[in-house]
Amino acid sequence: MSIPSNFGFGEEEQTLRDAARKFLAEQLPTDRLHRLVAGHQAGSPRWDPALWEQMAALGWTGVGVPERCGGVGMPFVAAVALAEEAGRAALPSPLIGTLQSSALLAACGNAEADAVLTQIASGKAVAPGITGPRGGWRGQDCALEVQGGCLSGTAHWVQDAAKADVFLLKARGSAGTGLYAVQADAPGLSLQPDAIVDLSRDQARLSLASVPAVELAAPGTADSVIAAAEPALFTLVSADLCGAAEWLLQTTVEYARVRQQFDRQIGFFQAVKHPLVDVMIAIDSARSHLYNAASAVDHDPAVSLRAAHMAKSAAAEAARFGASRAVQFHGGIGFTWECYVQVYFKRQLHNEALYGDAAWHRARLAEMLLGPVGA
Amino acid sequence: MSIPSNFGFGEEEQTLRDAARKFLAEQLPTDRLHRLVAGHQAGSPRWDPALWEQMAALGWTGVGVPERCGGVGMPFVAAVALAEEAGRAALPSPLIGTLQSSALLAACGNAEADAVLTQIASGKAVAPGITGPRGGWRGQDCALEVQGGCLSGTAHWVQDAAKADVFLLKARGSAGTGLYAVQADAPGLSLQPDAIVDLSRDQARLSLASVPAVELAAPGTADSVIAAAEPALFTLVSADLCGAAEWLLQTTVEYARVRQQFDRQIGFFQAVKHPLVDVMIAIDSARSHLYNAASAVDHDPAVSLRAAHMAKSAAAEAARFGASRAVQFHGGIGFTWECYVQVYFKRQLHNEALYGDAAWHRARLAEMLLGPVGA
Amino acid sequence: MSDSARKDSPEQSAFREHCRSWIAANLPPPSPVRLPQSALEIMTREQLDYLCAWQKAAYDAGLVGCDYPVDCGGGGRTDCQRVANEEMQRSAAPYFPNIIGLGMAAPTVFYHGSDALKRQVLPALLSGEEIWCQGFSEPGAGSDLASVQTFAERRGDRWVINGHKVWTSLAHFASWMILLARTDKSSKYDGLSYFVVPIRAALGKGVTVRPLIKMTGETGFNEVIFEDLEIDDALRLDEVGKGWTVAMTTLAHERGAGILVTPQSGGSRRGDGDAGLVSALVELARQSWRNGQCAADDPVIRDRLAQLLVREEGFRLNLKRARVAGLTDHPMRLMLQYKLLMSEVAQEAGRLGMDIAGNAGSLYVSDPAAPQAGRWPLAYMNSFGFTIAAGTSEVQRNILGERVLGLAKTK
Amino acid sequence: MSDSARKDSPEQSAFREHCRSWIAANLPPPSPVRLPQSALEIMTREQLDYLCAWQKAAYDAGLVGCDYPVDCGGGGRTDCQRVANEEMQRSAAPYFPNIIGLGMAAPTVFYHGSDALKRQVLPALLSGEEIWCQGFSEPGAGSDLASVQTFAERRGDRWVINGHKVWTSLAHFASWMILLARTDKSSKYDGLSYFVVPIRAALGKGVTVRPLIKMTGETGFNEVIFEDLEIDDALRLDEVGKGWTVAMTTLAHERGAGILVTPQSGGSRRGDGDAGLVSALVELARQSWRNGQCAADDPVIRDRLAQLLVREEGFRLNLKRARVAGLTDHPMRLMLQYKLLMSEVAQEAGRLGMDIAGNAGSLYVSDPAAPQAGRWPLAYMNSFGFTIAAGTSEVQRNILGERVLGLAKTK
Repeated sequence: MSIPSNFGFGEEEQTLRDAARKFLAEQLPTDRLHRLVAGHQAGSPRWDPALWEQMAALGWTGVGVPERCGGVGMPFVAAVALAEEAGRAALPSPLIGTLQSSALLAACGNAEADAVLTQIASGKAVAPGITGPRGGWRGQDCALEVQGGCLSGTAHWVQDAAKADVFLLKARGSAGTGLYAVQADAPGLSLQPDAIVDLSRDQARLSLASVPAVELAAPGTADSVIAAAEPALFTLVSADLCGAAEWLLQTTVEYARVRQQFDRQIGFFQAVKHPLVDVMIAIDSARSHLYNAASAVDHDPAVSLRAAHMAKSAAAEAARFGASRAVQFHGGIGFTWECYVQVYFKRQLHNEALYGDAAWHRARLAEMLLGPVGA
Repeated sequence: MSIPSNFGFGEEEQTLRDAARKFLAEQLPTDRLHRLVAGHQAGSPRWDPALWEQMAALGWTGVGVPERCGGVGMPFVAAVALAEEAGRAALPSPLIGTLQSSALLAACGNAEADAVLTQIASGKAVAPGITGPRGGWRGQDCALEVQGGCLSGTAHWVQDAAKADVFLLKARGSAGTGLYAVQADAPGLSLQPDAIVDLSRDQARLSLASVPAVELAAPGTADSVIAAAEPALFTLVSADLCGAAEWLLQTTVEYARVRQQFDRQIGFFQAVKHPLVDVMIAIDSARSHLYNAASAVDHDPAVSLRAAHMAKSAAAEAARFGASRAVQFHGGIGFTWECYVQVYFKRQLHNEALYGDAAWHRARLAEMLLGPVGA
Repeated sequence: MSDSARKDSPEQSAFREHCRSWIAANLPPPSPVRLPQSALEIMTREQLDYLCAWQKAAYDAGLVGCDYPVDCGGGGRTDCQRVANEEMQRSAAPYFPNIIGLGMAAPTVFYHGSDALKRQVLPALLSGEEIWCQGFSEPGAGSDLASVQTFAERRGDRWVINGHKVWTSLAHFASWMILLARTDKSSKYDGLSYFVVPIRAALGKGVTVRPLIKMTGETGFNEVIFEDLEIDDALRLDEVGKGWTVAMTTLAHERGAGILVTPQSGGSRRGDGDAGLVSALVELARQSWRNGQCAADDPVIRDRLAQLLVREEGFRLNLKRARVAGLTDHPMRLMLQYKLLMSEVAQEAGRLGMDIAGNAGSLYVSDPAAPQAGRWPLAYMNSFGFTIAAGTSEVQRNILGERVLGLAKTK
Repeated sequence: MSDSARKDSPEQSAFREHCRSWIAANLPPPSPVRLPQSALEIMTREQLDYLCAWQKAAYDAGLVGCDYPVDCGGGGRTDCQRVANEEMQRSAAPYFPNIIGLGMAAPTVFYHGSDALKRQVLPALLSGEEIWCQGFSEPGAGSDLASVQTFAERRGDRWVINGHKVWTSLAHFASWMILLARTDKSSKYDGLSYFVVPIRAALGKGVTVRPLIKMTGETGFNEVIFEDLEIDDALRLDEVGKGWTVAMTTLAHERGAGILVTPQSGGSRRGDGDAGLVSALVELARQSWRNGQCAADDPVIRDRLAQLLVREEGFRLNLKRARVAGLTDHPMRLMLQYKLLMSEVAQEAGRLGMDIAGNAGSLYVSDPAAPQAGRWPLAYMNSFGFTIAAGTSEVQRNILGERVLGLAKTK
């Protein structure tokens, strides 16, 4: 198998992407986004469930769900294109988690997983909760236990937990860790929201006391399921970062063309111009890696993990650099709550660390190149 | 003990430093240096032994040698000031190695070492050869053996070997490694010069076949002697780097004030101006660390290793950055053999790696901060 | 005898003894409310009251304004502020709240104000009884400060002020503002004049102060709007049209390159200052897990911590070296780097703190599980205040390239 | 079927078959002499002869200049050069020596030269029988190319040329030069005209070529001095005063942003090209010891190798993405990055190679113990040729900021 020369991004994918971009530009222009997430109404939900229903109706949730489960059955590169648009819009929604869940469920490959995929295709939001208290998603870093088909303990760092209908949780049994589906409204399950910097998402710790669960992967098999889904997990976060980084670049370039100091547009000054060029270069490399990784998931799984490590490390660096220059070059106004830049800036702080920051992914690449230290 | 507020750099040290700067500017202006090392006369020695004799006569070799051995007995900060001037002049000479040797000999602290110190005070050049084939200077990384008071094997990476009168060599005996003095003209010793990039020094591998040696540190004690001298070894190389980096900065600034493109001095452009400012900042941090480390050797040995690690890592980064910007901003001419910049550029390539590059010194600092990995 | 004491003059030596014994006996109790990272972020009256009480006590003991003349409320001493600062920074004392007054307004008034004005405003400034703020930046005048449009129109011996200042830290507590205003629209640099304005007295009567919210969610700075505010000509500093020259005195002191030593307390030994950055991060790394691995074992984190250590200590050693004539080449070379280095070290430290903490890095101040009380995301965001305000890092590099290296002026 | 073949037109498909079978049967033997890292560093006649023989053979087989018209010596095909390049780069073939001719002179002559001139010069250019060089830079005209002072004075239908060109790669082997010269001193950009000059025929008769020695100790580029050289007006490209426009065509192709595809051979599979950088460095790291530790175990080296991998592969993937309309925003955005990225990746690779090798890193090409034959210090030094020549990295960033991002022009 090999990656096609257009990364598998054909006419259908382009149509979907363009429609998504237009939809989000119309439905969630940045001023509306800012009011929604930074408007400071006490107790406001900071996202728009009605918009989510529209997105579900457009088939976004099930874009990668096989047709046998009622989904659209498009290649993974289409899901990545949607995630990139979500990043460009700093969209508060459970979309990324739901697309990640589709990848995990596809890796389970059984009737129970197909049932959840069918829920996704019908518009349900599913959030993965596979990261342990120490930030790892493989091995024994896990604070949930399974006994008699019920889960007890805590799940950490669950993204967009308050928006989810179903959770995919890793839990430890006597034979190792397995993967389970739990309904968000199941008795015995409660959410402790984390107070995070990012305004455009929510994060929570889940407490479970004997909550009934559906087994998706038997004890001892969670790691292999997660390993199979890792390239997709990483690539979807990379897409969010790439879309956001491009928004940050374009918004800052626009400001640098308008803002005058010393009787010149500030973009005249190489101290502004050259870093913005470097941001563009970083984004372009990240985007090229992004489509390559997405296409590898579709067409060449053997190289997809390596491609995804490259994509996440490039995207995290591009977004980090782009976000910091966006605030700096907006000057005093960029440092205020009212400036839209802050919403994107904070979302990237969160995205960067999610499923491993740039340095962690590079450490994995170094192992692929050189073997482990001391080898 | 604590480091004085003027780093122990008083009037005498300043007088010595200023005299050295003047002497080298007069005796080895850059055009003469370039002819000397880059003039391409076949078989030319690429250094000026007569100049070295003058320097010895001025007391530079014995600046830190105790008065009981005929030296000047100044504090280490004076030796560092001389090394910085040597770096500023890209001086081809065995001075740095001889000053390093003084530190090693002082750490030996016995009559045999004092005898070599007396030779130094009288103007002899001494080169350390303690680095093993794998680039380490502690432990078992050593290809020389001692037997019956004679050394056999090879010594690697000996700096300015062709200029030295005496070598200080590490050799392995049955009880561990010891330190030995060997005369450069001893029978059984031969030099294989390395072809190195740097034009302003020489480097060689020494082959020894039963060469008579004077024991300076008994087998099993070389590591502790070297450990005691490490802060001085690192700091002297840092001084060379700092002096050179300042020359590179000033030379490039001068060019940026003169060279016109687009009807402006190129220093007008922030793409030139700001990196030069960053070079200056890097140099200033490195110089502050340098004097602190030098003064720590004199006044607070307990913190001197940490200070020296900081000094070498800061100096290596400053010189690396300064040298690369010097070539880049000199443009086409900076890339030619005839441009003086190349001599300094190449010397820094060599200095950076000598006794550990910046990353290696930072790894040691990280161990001081955090303990070893896995601690 | 401490190293800094070694070269004291007899006056300094006696004064140092006084400072030490007074501080030992009069260190304030810990703050009953959580204090922000610097005086510029004071948000509540409780925070202010606690800090003002400390400044007043230190002033009354002669530790603030030691080198100002007695008739300006000072101590009339010679080069003793440095001594007081050393002793206060050695202690666990808090910082002073009147940071803009002490650091910028006082030296500016001292060098450019009339004798009457100095006697009028400096005593309550030094004691902290009257807080000061700075009215320089405007929506259209940031890096290009000389383009300020706030206009002061002369009417006899009065001036009528209209305009809009922004990023005015402490304005919500301030009695006075140092104001750079345009008095002539036909000339950019020569059309500026400099005033001190009693804004608190004029609240609601020509002056409106509105808080601006920072990206951190904190307030701390403000916009200040002038509508036909009248002030007396006696509040002008230096001549009409010399405002830019006066502002340069202010900015030189702000950048740490001024002649007068700013009274400073708190800092290096308190754990909140720069000296605490690396040790706090080391502590954090030992406690933090990233991707299932202890952050202290992560090689890239280790390298960045060592880099930060080298930068931070280099910065501190620069300040020491700047006072050794034989080891500096250009009189301003080190001091003009101060603000740039401080702000960029703070930015890297904040960023590194978030990276060390991994998933927990973006837990914010209101989350009880946030590592080190959410200090690092807060510090990272606030660091952009430092790299933007008071001359952006880009402007600082211009200044260094032009004034120290002698390169052609960019603008 | 290979991926690149998937979308071939019928003509391309048949041509691809031809290329494959011809290459398989006609790959030249390994060079009897060591070849430099690129054609710009050809130093000896032996190197040149070997490479010219390959270019001539490939030309005779129709693999060079496929898309040029038949009467210009081309193959008269449509979009087939890309196919030939893909097949040649897949093979172990060497590169072409006439790199300036193929990449810059040919498209410039094709778009701006008279039909007679095209027929005169292009066949021997494409076959490699006549080597070309580029006469743009001068001692006073580097980044500011439009300030060239070499003057061409009109005398009837002849021009008399006087001036001094520098950094002229391949001039010591070249038959022809593309020359940017001033024809009017009263106008900067509109005072330039563009010529092709038969320099080899004029050696000693108005043209002097002198080698310049690079910091590496290698020659490879030259200075070329014109003293009253007369050439015919028929050798002019486009109109008098349009030289800057013509030069833009040359530079667009040099930067990889031109319309015509440059014939290219060698590269990715040979181990000397970019693709080989990371794997060569990995190999080096496994063999190298730094401070007593294997370089492959050094965490900072590991991180930098991974960074280089990401940059290098990102660069390569950019080239692929640039051809997918739906995944690019601005037509020039990716292609205009080409030169900047290539040169900076090469610089970091050279530097990293030296760092990996530790003490052995500065052993140079003539030392038999130098790791990988001293490749890395040589590559590091030569990389400054890339970041300086053909528009410095600083100029490249201006171009990207202005043409792609639409920011105000700096100069």
